[in-house]
Amino acid sequence: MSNTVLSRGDYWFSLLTKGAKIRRGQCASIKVADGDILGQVARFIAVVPDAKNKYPRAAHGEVGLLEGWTLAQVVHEVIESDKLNSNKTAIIAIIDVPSQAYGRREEAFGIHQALAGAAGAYAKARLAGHPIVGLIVGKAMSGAFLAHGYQANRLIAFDNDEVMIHAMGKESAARITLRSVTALEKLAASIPPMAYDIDNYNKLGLLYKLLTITNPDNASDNEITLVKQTINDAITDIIKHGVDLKCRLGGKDRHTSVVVREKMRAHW
Amino acid sequence: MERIELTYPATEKLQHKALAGVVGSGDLEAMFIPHQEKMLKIIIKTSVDGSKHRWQNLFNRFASLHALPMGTLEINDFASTPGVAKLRIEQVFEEANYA
Amino acid sequence: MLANLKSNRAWDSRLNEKKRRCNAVNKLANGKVLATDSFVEALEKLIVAGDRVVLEGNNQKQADFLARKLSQVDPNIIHNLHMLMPSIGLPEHLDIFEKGIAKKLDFSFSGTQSLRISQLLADHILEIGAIHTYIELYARLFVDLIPNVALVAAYKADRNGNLYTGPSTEDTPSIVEATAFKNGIVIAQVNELVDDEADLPRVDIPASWVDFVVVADKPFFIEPLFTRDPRLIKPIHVLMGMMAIKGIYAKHQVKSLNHGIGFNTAAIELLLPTYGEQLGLKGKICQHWALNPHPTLIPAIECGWVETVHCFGGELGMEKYMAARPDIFFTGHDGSMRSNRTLCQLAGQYGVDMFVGSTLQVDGLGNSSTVTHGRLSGFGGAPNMGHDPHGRRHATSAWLDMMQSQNPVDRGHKLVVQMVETFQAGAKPTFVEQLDAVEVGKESDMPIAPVMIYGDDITHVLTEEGIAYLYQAKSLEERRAMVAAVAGITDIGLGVDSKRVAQFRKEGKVAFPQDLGIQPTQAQRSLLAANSIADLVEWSDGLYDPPARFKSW
Amino acid sequence: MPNRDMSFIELSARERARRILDQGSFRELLDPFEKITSPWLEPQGIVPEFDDGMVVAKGKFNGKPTVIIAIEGVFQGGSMGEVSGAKMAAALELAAEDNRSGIATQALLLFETGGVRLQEANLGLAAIADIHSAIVDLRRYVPVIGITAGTVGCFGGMSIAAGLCSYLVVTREARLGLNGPQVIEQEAGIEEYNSRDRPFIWSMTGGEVRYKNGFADIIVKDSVNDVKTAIIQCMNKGLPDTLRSDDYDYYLQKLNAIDTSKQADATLVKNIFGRGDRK
Repeated sequence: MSNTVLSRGDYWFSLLTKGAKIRRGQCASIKVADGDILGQVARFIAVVPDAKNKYPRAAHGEVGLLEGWTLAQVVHEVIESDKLNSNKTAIIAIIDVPSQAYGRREEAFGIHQALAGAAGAYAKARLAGHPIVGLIVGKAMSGAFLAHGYQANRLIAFDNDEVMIHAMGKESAARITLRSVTALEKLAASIPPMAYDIDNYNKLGLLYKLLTITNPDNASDNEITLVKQTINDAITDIIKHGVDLKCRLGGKDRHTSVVVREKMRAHW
Repeated sequence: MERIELTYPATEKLQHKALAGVVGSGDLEAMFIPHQEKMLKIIIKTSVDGSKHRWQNLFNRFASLHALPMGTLEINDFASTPGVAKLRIEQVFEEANYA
Repeated sequence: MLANLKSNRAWDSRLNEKKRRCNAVNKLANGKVLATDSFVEALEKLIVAGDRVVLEGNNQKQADFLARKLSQVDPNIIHNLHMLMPSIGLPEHLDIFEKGIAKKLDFSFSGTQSLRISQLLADHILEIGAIHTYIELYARLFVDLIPNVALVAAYKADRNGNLYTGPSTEDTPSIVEATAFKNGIVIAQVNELVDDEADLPRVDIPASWVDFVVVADKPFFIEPLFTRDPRLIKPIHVLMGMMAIKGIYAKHQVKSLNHGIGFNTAAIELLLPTYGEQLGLKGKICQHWALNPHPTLIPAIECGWVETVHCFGGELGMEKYMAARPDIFFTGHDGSMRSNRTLCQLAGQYGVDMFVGSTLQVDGLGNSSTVTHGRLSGFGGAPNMGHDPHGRRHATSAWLDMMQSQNPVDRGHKLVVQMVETFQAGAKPTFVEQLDAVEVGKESDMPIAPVMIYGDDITHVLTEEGIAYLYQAKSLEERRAMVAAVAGITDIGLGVDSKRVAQFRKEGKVAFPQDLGIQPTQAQRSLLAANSIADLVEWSDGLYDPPARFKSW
Repeated sequence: MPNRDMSFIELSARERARRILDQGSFRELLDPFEKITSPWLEPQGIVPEFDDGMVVAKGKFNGKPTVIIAIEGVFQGGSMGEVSGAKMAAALELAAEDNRSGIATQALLLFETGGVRLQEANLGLAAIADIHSAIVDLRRYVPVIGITAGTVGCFGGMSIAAGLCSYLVVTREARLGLNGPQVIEQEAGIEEYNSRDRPFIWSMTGGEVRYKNGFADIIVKDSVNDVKTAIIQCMNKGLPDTLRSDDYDYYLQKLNAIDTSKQADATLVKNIFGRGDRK
């Protein structure tokens, strides 16, 4: 990863968008490009750090007010431009988001609404038939992940120590649940949904593929091809299986979610 | 958390299943489901460890003052006091009677 | 003659000493007004090592600026003070001891600082004279604990030293009187200085009793100690409140009373306009109160239950409401309420028929205490209200109702009610074989155990299980059995035979809710006249302005 | 005397649902007697609840087929676990299916939640994503109406769900925000956000400012009847012309115009977002 690269998310955005058309004019923390993935037309979107962010609590790659609404904007653009097309552009969300932005302005100006803008836009795009693939290359935390990635039809993650998916950072989670960080880590080891690592997350059945990339900050050509191929496979799979999120319900550690749905349908 | 099971002879026939309370701090939920056997089976899950003796005393006392209903009583307890627990148990039995 | 026995001592040494000290601060004062920034220096001249210093502070208002400044004086100049403090509620109160400025302490109540007092005592950093009730301590200010210096708090002063203490007058008159008229020095911290008496709403303490005033760097600290959020009242409090109203208030026709702090009594206050109304009790009970301005009393006042309320102190947020209800509260010509702790304690002791309070521990005979291991919390005012004053001579129907013998010189008895759940949160039994206070007393070398209310003063114990009418007990043994009958499944409660309990119920010595015609399952929060602080504001037509920490909008 | 029929805030989730639906029409699905409890709490030594803190009921509202999904704020702070989350998601998904097959089932969501249940972290988060998806699906056919009354309020991923609703009804005791005050204070410091300063918290996220600043559509008193009236108003409006969550042009223009060199206070927020017609 060279010095001009802002983050791992930025690095993978660059790798996947070589030759693509870069969208300009939006806030610097949202990168957008239109190109293709092994021939499949796609819009690529990443959230990246912007040290000079107008909203300082969102300077490190967090999803803040501008990021949330900008995601909404750039996703809506795709929906709008493909409105009359039956072949829908794919959307590739490159996910490396340490958290949502925590701050006074954020709450007061409605960050929840900004993230609803983003999540809602992705969901609308998916329901409109756009294949959406989330590529988790780093952190996918909490509200940030809900806004950028969790509405994807398929999630692909790298099997790597720095890849982390969770509802809350360890320190805050410990404080809120009145546990020590050590106690939290101990519990996380035996309770898969509590875990911070990607292997345990994989047991929940939420991932389409877990890819081994030796060094995600400096990938080999073969690895880059593998990632592209996997994304392309995912798009094919989506087109075959439809727009909903049912594919996430197969995990053995998410079995109860299936039972609840079956019973709810039976009683409905 | 501790799981406690108790059984008492019972004679009262209550018609309905019933639920009272919520699992919130200092409170509990109590669920009663009637059956035909002449006993009251009690299953308690409580956040307070080492409280079996107190629950036994509570139901011994309850049994000495009331005829117990035939059925299963399940309690999810979040550190309620015996006073609150008794109130919820009375409530669930009353609802099972009239619901 | 006996001329040789006549002392030739000087008779005005205290007066001369006072003059000397006052002269010493001439340069730091503008008339009676001491400068805020050089105030520590002034204190070092006005107080002398070994002085008795009374520092105002109680359940509610605190002379916190003066406490802070006293903790900043040089211990080489001022040390060995003997502090007289109604309440120890601030960290600075104990810093004074830790820094060696003071050594001995006579006090009445210590809420938040009770753990630290225990530690300082164990480390011999402070000595305790005695733990008092409020009026007991004020009484001694006129006998053997006469202060050299009084440090008090007021809202406003004029340049002559007239003080406006308003709704928070509280202890100030008693403390100032004991000091001023025995040639001690009276220093008042004020939130605001005005030029002229005409700029004060009214004069609560006349200027001639006050030697110095100082403008505090921020308004005095005041704790809204008597505000209970109705949201936190639980069905079990409602049940106990219903039992109290029907089984005690109505049964004995209690017209005048005092309530302690707590959710049980808050529930009663909020049940009067609803459950009390259903029982047709309006105008028959609860008309006259010696009570802090509890916000939860607003609905009962608005519904016409309450005739009068005299207050120990103020309560944050209640000022405008009280001013708008001068028929109910004691207010000055300016419209604002005037409290007086000493007089209200006396009212609560002699003037009312009933005290209802709560506690942490009750023993088999009904003795109770809030002192538990490691905590020297003191008593405050509860024991004054929570006892039968033998000096009482006027009769009321409730008082006479407690008479049990046909003895021609028998007298009535004040109703003293302990209202407790059988277990505290965390499964701690309220009823215990021996109060922790007994051990604590021994560990702290106290001559007597710190008992809050003695069992022989208690007429009723009310728990969620039932009411024990202890005034009917024929013997100590029977009293013990009656307490046990309502002590639920605590060890004390398990110690009584169920046949005996049945007999008590038959004789009316013990009543379970069912015996009173109360179904426990009727006890729901919807019976409360207000469910939230917002409801109380609405009841008050917007006059009640709750402190920020109680607002959720 | 407080002028109201019956407090809404006082009611449990089940009672809220029962009293909103037309009398006698309440039918609970996966009720507590089904005992579908959280599989994750007991292994962590935490007492479960028989309904996992989520009440789903079908019935009629104003004569129309309705599903009401009510979170019980008392149990684990109304947090979303696997079961409670799946109950909400499943009900919304089935309501959307109803609409696709010609039954105009409408949905009412009663939010009383701190967001993800941290003891079931990633499954709670996944369930919330499903809920977001289902709201977006269903709101194409019928208005999805969210209500947050208090005392818990609506936080975390569920505040995003509230932001996705067609309409949102609040009381002044409600709070609506992404991050809980404690967490913001922990992450950003007390200067930024003092979690103990209640007036401040309400001046940023309370129901009244959310309404006045356009983040909610109707503010009601704490009254069952007023809540019902507000729901009828929303239903009568039908599908909104512009969903709040689609209004990126409006919000981006506002957010870009703000001078962020100084910290925000309630007045500044009002000056930027305040709706003139909402006093």
